[in-house]
Amino acid sequence: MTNEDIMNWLTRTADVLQEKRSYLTELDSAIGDADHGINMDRGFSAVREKFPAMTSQDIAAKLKTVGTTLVSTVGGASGPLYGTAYLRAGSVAAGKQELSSADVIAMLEAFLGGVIARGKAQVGEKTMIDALTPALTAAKQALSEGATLAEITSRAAAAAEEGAKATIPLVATKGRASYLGERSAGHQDPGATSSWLILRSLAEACEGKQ
Amino acid sequence: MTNEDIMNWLTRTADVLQEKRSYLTELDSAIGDADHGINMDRGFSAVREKFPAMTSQDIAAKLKTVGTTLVSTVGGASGPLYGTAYLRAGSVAAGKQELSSADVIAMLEAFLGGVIARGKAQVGEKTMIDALTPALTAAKQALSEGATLAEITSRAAAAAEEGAKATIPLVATKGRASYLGERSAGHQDPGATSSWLILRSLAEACEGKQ
Amino acid sequence: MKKLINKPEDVVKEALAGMAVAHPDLIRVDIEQQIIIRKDAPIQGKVGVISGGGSGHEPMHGGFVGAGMLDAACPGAVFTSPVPDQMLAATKAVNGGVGVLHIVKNYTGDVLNFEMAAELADAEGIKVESVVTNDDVAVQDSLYTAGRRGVGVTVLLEKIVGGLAETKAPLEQVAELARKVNKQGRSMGMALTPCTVPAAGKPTFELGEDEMEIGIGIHGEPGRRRVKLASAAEITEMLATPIIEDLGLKAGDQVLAFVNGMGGTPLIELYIVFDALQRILNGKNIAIARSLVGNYITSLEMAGCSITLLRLDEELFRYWDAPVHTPALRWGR
Amino acid sequence: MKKLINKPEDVVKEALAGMAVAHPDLIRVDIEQQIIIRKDAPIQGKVGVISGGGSGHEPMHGGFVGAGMLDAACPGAVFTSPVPDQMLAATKAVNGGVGVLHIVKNYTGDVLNFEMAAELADAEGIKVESVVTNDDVAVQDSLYTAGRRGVGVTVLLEKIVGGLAETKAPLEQVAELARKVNKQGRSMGMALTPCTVPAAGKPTFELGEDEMEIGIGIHGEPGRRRVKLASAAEITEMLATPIIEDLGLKAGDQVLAFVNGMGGTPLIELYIVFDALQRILNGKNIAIARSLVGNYITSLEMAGCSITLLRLDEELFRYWDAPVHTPALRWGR
Ligand SMILES: Nc1ncnc2c1ncn2[C@@H]1O[C@H](COP(=O)(O)OP(=O)(O)O)[C@@H](O)[C@H]1O
Ligand SMILES: Nc1ncnc2c1ncn2[C@@H]1O[C@H](COP(=O)(O)OP(=O)(O)O)[C@@H](O)[C@H]1O
Ligand SMILES: [Mg+2]
Ligand SMILES: [Mg+2]
Ligand SMILES: [Mg+2]
Ligand SMILES: [Mg+2]
Repeated sequence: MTNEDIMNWLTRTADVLQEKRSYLTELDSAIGDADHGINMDRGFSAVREKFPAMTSQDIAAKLKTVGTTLVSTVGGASGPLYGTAYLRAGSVAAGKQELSSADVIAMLEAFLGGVIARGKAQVGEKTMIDALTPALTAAKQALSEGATLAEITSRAAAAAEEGAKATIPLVATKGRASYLGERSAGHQDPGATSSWLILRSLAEACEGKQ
Repeated sequence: MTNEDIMNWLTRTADVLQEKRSYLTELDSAIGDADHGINMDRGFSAVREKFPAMTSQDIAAKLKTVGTTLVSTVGGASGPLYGTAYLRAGSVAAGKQELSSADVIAMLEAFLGGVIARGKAQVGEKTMIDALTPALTAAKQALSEGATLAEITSRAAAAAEEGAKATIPLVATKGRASYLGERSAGHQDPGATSSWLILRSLAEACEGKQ
Repeated sequence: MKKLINKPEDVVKEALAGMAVAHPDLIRVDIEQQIIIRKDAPIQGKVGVISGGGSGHEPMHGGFVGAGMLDAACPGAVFTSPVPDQMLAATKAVNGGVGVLHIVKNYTGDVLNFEMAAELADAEGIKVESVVTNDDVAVQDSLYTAGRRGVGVTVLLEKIVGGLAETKAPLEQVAELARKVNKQGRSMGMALTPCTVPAAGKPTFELGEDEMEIGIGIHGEPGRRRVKLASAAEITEMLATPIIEDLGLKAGDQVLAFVNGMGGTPLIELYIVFDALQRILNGKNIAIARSLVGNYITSLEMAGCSITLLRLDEELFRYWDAPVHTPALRWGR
Repeated sequence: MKKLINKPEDVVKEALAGMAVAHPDLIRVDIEQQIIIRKDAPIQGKVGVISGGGSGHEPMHGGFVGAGMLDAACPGAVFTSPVPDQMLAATKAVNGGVGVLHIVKNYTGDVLNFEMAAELADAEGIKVESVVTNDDVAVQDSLYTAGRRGVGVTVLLEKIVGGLAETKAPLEQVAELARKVNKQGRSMGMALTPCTVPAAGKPTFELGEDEMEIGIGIHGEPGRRRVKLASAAEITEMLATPIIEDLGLKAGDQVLAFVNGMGGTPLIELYIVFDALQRILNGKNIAIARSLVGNYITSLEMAGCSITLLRLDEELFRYWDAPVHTPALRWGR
């Protein structure tokens, strides 16, 4: 993944989060406080405003800019969670002008690690982690099978989608949805869904990449 | 009209105002504050509670009890208006054990006079007066034609009903409905309607009377 | 009808019982007679200041009973003027020997009942002065109406006049200040939604999702006109302009700006209206010298707001700033 | 969506602009950074007390900034925790050299953002203590949830802790009192109607004409269970019983009883709930020694209420009664 591909990823992410703003908010309305789409769009709109200033930055700096921007503009649970995720992803990319498939997977691992470190949640608690964890596993599996970067990221995105959908029957035990207890079952987690959209954008940015 | 007929009138009035409570409130909801039926029912329910104590009273005392009870329990515009009306009607009956047709008409005149003295309204302002005034005129006309008390009161009630209905196109210039300006047109005045019901009860109490 | 009530007919009495236990340091409540009385009333040598009106406008008037404001309040049934008996009992309870001021909002019911009460008080030898508030510019011509309604200015008047009464000023002076405050203030209100009188059980009017009522009073009644929903800035303009014109406010004037919620509108929106109002006044070089933002004279759960502007002078500043200690309004001590 | 707003994205900033003009004697407002600061902050030698959270809960927290309560508040977007930058800026603005207390309601977003802010403040050499409120008994088991939510107790805690901070007590003592207040208070809330987040444009949930939600938080979310509409007395019982049990209140205890409106419920109904509450407490010989009734921690225009009971002791009495002078809470001077 080149610096340009990263930019492509971020642009696609900002686009899809804007497009899915109402959808994510509606998901959050069912089991949360009806702001996840608004939050993510606010954050990535702020990131978008930084695009011009980011052109001269290397991959690590770009990801860190995204992280600090999200922390400074999103608020809510998702701000610190995704903010920390991008900051950690940036650390892994430090000094690299291009990311190999292994680097991308390391970046994903750091991304997920950031969410876990900040939010202290585990798989099955109906959070972002339920999309990011299977995505990382799928990516690693694909790498071990010698897949291309395009395949790795698209299998990661597919696993994230499945993971997000698999949150539907879960009873939340972390975040705001946990207050609903049993009533949280039957609804897809908004954070897991935005995680999937972020990974889908990654896969799109990596289309055709070896 | 005997003392017993007066009691009959008051009982019927209390009954009909209870029965028409929602109807009067709905009329008031269109051009007022949605309480006229509630007010009248509260007042005449309080009067009803005094019925046992009233049995030994003469006609004048009975009417005065109704007046003071309405003043003490109704509030709003209708409390002082009807309260004063019954108090004045009582004054006219002072010392009488039975009311002749002329006495009944004098009582009605005093009743209307009380409303006018208190509320300073004129015919055509979309108030109680628009039912009471034609009723008095009709009663006088009937008396001059030598009608029975039953006919006098039933023609008065009919004129009151017509008067109440004739308030529909009027633009209110007194009371709460006047705040609506032109928008008050097209609705029947609640106070004129309760005045009609009071007179209809009177006619019922005078049925068959010479 | 979704309300936190028990039986509709018990609403006023139960709320009074709640008030009594919530504010024993400030007021005492006669639940039977339906009167809220300042804890230390009557105060010898002080003019008693009372008001009253239908319930459903809380905190007005009961929430304004206490040091520096009202000596007593008489709540009627919801949206229904109280009866003369209550007003007479309140008048007697707060009479400190130098007379009692009746603050009456201009509605036929309130005026007639207070009139009867004043007659009764007079018969008992208590000097009473009555002041009628009529500040609502939505009601234009008193030839064709029962006259302008008394709305937001009533709150400001009760505070200012209560401040003067606290100095043991004579009844005539207290009444005179009341009339002056009424003359210097104007209001106008609007509704986004109707409200439901508990005993009636259904909304006082119906309103489409994209409609609002301009020029409402405080009794859940529809307003002067129904118009399309507009922005806070536009609504504020619709309310403020007639007030500014009617009061003849001009550059250099100092006003008290009062943005009042009708009961169901959240505070954050009232501050947005206040912001819009200050832009308008700023643009005309009219200075907001004092302000009040919140739910003070309400129509049950109605969503909407009213704006009141009061021209201030040295005397009004002094008694507005004077200490007040009531359930709903407090400062200065 | 019927609201007195202009553009949804301008709601918070415009409301802040309104607050700034409405209360220049008490607060100053940094509209860009979205911070409300006590007018005379920082006060040398005094612990700075700050809080923050999503907007839409007004008057909390901005309305509680002023002498004797908060030194600063950071409002986020509606129902969304503010960001660490705001909290850091507020922390710096109120640091009088002896450290700053962060009062954090227990929501993942609030906790995480305040956590990051504390790290940043620490890096700048400012001593920060954080206290998390978690008084909502509707959320039962912290093994299966993000823990109890911080609700009504937050208001009482801010007042009481602000009172102690005013005496220039050291940070540790201030934080300790905060933890004690949190431990001695419990709350539970209910909704008759949902509310609408301006940016979302539609109600947060749907509710039938004869249904209500029991065990709601303050973010327009549905509650623990949906039940048939009930009387004020029954609703009060549903809310008070779990609180009384969880706090282990017993005969002879003295409490502060707080009946809070969710924003769209008229005051008259809150007093009816207060009356029902006092009957229940009376029946158990639990004394209401202090009380608070009104809209203090709200969910936009949601209709409904919450009840908070706080067990009082000599220390809590002292700092509850201490003078406070903020836009929304005032007494004692
Ligand atoms: N402790 C946690 N760890 C990981 N993800 C979490 C945690 N708590 C909440 N989330 C995620 O955050 C999402 C909600 O984000 P958002 O709506 O923006 O914040 P808030 O809940 O503060 O309104 C949830 O759908 C969930 O996926
Ligand atoms: N000045 C007046 N003179 C005569 N009748 C009046 C006057 N003002 C109002 N009314 C009558 O009172 C009725 C309203 O009574 P009610 O609803 O009980 O009182 P309120 O208007 O105080 O709520 C009106 O329909 C009208 O007929
Ligand atoms: Mg959310
Ligand atoms: Mg009426
Ligand atoms: Mg009425
Ligand atoms: Mg949120």
